[in-house]
Amino acid sequence: MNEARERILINLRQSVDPILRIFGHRSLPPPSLGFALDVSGSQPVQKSPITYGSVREMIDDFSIVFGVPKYRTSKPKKVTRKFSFTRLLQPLDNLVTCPTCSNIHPSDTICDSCYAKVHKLTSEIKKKMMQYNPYVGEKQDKEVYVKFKGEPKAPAEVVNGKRVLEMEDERPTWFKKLTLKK
Amino acid sequence: MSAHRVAASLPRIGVTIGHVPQKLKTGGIEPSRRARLEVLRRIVTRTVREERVELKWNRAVEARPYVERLIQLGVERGPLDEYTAEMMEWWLLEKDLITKMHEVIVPRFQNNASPFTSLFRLPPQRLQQFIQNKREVWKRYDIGVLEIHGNPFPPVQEESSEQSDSILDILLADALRNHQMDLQERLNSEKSK
Amino acid sequence: MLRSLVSSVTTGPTSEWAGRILIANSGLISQQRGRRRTLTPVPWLPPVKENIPKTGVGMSQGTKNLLEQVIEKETLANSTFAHQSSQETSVTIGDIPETSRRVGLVVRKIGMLPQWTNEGTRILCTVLEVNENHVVSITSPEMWYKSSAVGKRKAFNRHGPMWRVTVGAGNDDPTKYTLAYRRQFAKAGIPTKEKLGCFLVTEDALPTAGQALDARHFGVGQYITATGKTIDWGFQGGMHRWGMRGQPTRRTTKSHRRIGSVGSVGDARIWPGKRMPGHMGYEWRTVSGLEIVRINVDKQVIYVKGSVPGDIGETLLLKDCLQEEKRLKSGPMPTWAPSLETIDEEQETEPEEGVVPKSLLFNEKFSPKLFRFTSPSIVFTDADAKKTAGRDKTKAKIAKVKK
Amino acid sequence: MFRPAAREVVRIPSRFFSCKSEPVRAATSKKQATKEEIAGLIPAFPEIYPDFLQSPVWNRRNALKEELERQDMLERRMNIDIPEFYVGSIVAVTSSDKNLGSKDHRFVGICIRREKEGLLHQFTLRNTIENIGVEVLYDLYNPTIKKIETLKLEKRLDSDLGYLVDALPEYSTFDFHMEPQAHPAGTPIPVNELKVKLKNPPWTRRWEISSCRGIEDTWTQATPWYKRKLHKTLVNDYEKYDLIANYRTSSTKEHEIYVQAQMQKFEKERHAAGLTRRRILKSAASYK
Repeated sequence: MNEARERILINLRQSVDPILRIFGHRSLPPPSLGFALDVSGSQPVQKSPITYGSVREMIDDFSIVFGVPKYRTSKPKKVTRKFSFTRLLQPLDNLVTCPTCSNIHPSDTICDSCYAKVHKLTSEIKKKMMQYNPYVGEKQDKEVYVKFKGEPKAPAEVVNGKRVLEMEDERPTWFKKLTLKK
Repeated sequence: MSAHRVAASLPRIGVTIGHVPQKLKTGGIEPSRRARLEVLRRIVTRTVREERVELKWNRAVEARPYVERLIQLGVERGPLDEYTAEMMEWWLLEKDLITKMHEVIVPRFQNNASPFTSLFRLPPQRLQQFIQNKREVWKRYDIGVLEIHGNPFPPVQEESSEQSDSILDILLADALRNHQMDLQERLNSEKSK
Repeated sequence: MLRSLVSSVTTGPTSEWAGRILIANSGLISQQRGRRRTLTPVPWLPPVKENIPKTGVGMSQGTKNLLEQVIEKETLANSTFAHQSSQETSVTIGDIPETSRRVGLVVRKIGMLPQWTNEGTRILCTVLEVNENHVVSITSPEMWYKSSAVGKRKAFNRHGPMWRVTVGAGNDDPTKYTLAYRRQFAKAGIPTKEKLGCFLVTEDALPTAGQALDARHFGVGQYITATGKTIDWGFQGGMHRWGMRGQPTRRTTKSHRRIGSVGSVGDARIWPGKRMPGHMGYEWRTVSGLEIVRINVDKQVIYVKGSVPGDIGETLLLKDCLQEEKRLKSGPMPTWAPSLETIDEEQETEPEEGVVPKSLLFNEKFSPKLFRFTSPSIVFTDADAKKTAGRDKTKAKIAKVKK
Repeated sequence: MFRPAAREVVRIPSRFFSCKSEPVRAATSKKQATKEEIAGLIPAFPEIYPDFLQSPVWNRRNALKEELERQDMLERRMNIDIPEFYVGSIVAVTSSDKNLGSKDHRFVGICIRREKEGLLHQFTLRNTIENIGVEVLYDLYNPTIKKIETLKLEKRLDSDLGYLVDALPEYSTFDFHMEPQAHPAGTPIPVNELKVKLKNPPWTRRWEISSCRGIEDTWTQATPWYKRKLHKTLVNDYEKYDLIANYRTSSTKEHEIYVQAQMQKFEKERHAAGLTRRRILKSAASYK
């Protein structure tokens, strides 16, 4: 506890001393260092505006304001506070491995590496989907049929009035023929 | 004396709806119920435009019932209904999406019941937000993938194989069958007593 | 020093009951010393359901269905076994002595609806559902005294030795609970219960462990006591929580609902127990003297006149009313059992024309003063009018000439 | 005192949203039996039988309680013929009163409000007697009511005619001895598009900002003071666009189909038992 108070004293002295020199014209004899004694042997209240002979007096005056710990924190409590982050973090207990790409992910989510592939292809198809010229009156008013490079032309009844998107690259192996979910 | 057509009530929404509406905030609008509706409006518009979107997880959860309800209005009452037209006009910011809704999305679900959309959750992503005088600021995102069924994109998740061949599963099934037989005997003996 | 002494006294577990002064008269909002809402949950509540990661193990859909079937069959076997065991218990309909206390029921409040009396006045009734109550365990006063702090106060109180009877309500999926919690039901041979409730029962009215309790445990026209947690209002201010009057809307800046001054200058502190804003509601409260007007036996539902503490869907403990003039004089001791069913059956009157046959209606018991919806509208006679016409208030009261 | 969103909240979940995030793809399920398959369904069920709807408070929608309540309501409807009437129809109610002895009390008036669900259902009749406006609130299922007749079956533009209080008295005066006008069965219910003229302000409510369609132009009559305050008033007309807030309080098709099936079953039982020939589930518009 005392070394904390000493540190405050040193910091304050470095910042406050120059100010004292400026307006503290008359420096009172520095009172004895015993902190507790100071409080009991206090001189009668001076009428003149408060000027602090030294930093020590200033701290004594304001010490009522500082919060002070009531009890001594024990060693184990201090150590736990500083180094117990291992205990604060709970181990994840709902991890599963993805059956296709054996990547570990939480049980209530999808596997992100699988989704990355899907995401890439989806954004390509989206880019194609968005390429239409609204000013010429083209609208997104027809279903979309995705045709990859090297695939035969889709039969009429599948396409029937759909908008065919030509993709540059091959159909990836994991993306089976789109079965229309009805 | 005109007799206005009676609007039949809509079926149940087959999607989980949070007990308490979330307070969604966005820049520019002072956070209020109005701001929440504006955020949802933008999300619904984007979902209808792209049919599969990635959003913040809590926003995806909040917006999903609204997309479902819009599709339900289109399916149950059709484009001519006054209430449906008003809602579509307000909820879809880009007006050409109203034609897309009535021509493309609603015909898909003519004889399907409510869950028209699916919602998947991605594992939490840790993305670098920005670098502030040599200190990288990372942010943790919970991302949800909201999609309308029948879209042309590759499926997010294949149908999981039914039969899991883990040993525990086989043992568990066997133990359960034995326990079931014991219970059956106990019940029969009780009845006979 | 004083403050720490006071706080340690009130926060100790034993003292939370001692500090509780409940004045149950109508208008006065009585204030409770000490802690009103114990942070530790009531001992008989099931532990918080741990999130057992079901999907962690690769259980296929087939095994999951099989598991559900087995659980259903097990619950069926347990309840039939418990039902049969309660056949043999000796049950009599006798008069209940002054000192004896019967076991109660754990019910769920499912709503409120109006009923009407034969005079046409409306009664707002609370509908309480008795959802598969079974007696879970019975502890003798000595065991209870030794085992628990609550027992030290309640086992041997001024009303004599009291047995603790735990009653469970609502069958639930056992996979949600820990083995420790399920063990008490396996011991009693009954399905796993979602809600538990405890009752103080005297020796002469003790049921047997595993016995099924029925809504006919209480009779129609009898008075009961309902205990439950009140509606949770959350953090509320002084006006709503304590009924303070607040400040005027005009001529005050930023204080219309504030609690105003909190004490006098001289004290230089705030007295403990000062009424201030804070968490309101979700505390145990008892309402006694509620009359039962109707019991639906098929659906195990009790209609109680008046309101009970708690929100819809919350659990309540129903006991016999102990107020002197409303005490139950005679009833099924120790509790209702199927063996009594044959006695209650009134003689079967052949249905005259126009009366709805029993097969179409629920098996219900009505209070005589309650209007039955199967009968036509109420028609009053001139006699009713005369009876109510009391003194004509407009005329002056003249002294009667004494003959 | 506003309960913190407890009006429709059962229990606030620990996480802010309670959606279970199982990754299983939502199964597309077939549409249930369409309307035609279940015979005798009434499309306008919520308007004809508002008392059979579920409570707007989500917490109070308990199946068991609704079933018991419906049993009482249907029993009551076997003993008294409750006709079809809407807000805006002219209705006559004869009821007995303890203080009147054997005499009956008959009141004729326009129905201005129908509120609450189940046995609590209430409707308000309004009439002007000796140019004093009188509004009588009746419990629909009160056993002292002996007879309810619909003298004129029609609808108005609004579902709540609360503004008749501030309207000219001629709009709410109806003759007690008015003979009933029969509604031709099978024809749709007429909608009276009458626009009511209000008295001079001060009014009981600020009708100039309410969205009532059945009032003559209120803006010209509104006082300048309120007009100046208008821009400060909290105008939340955007709330009608909140689809899910509307969904939380409105009724669902499945519930209506279930209730109508229950009513048909009840009716069939009573007819089979030969107790009565009265029909409960009926609608003037689609009367076959």
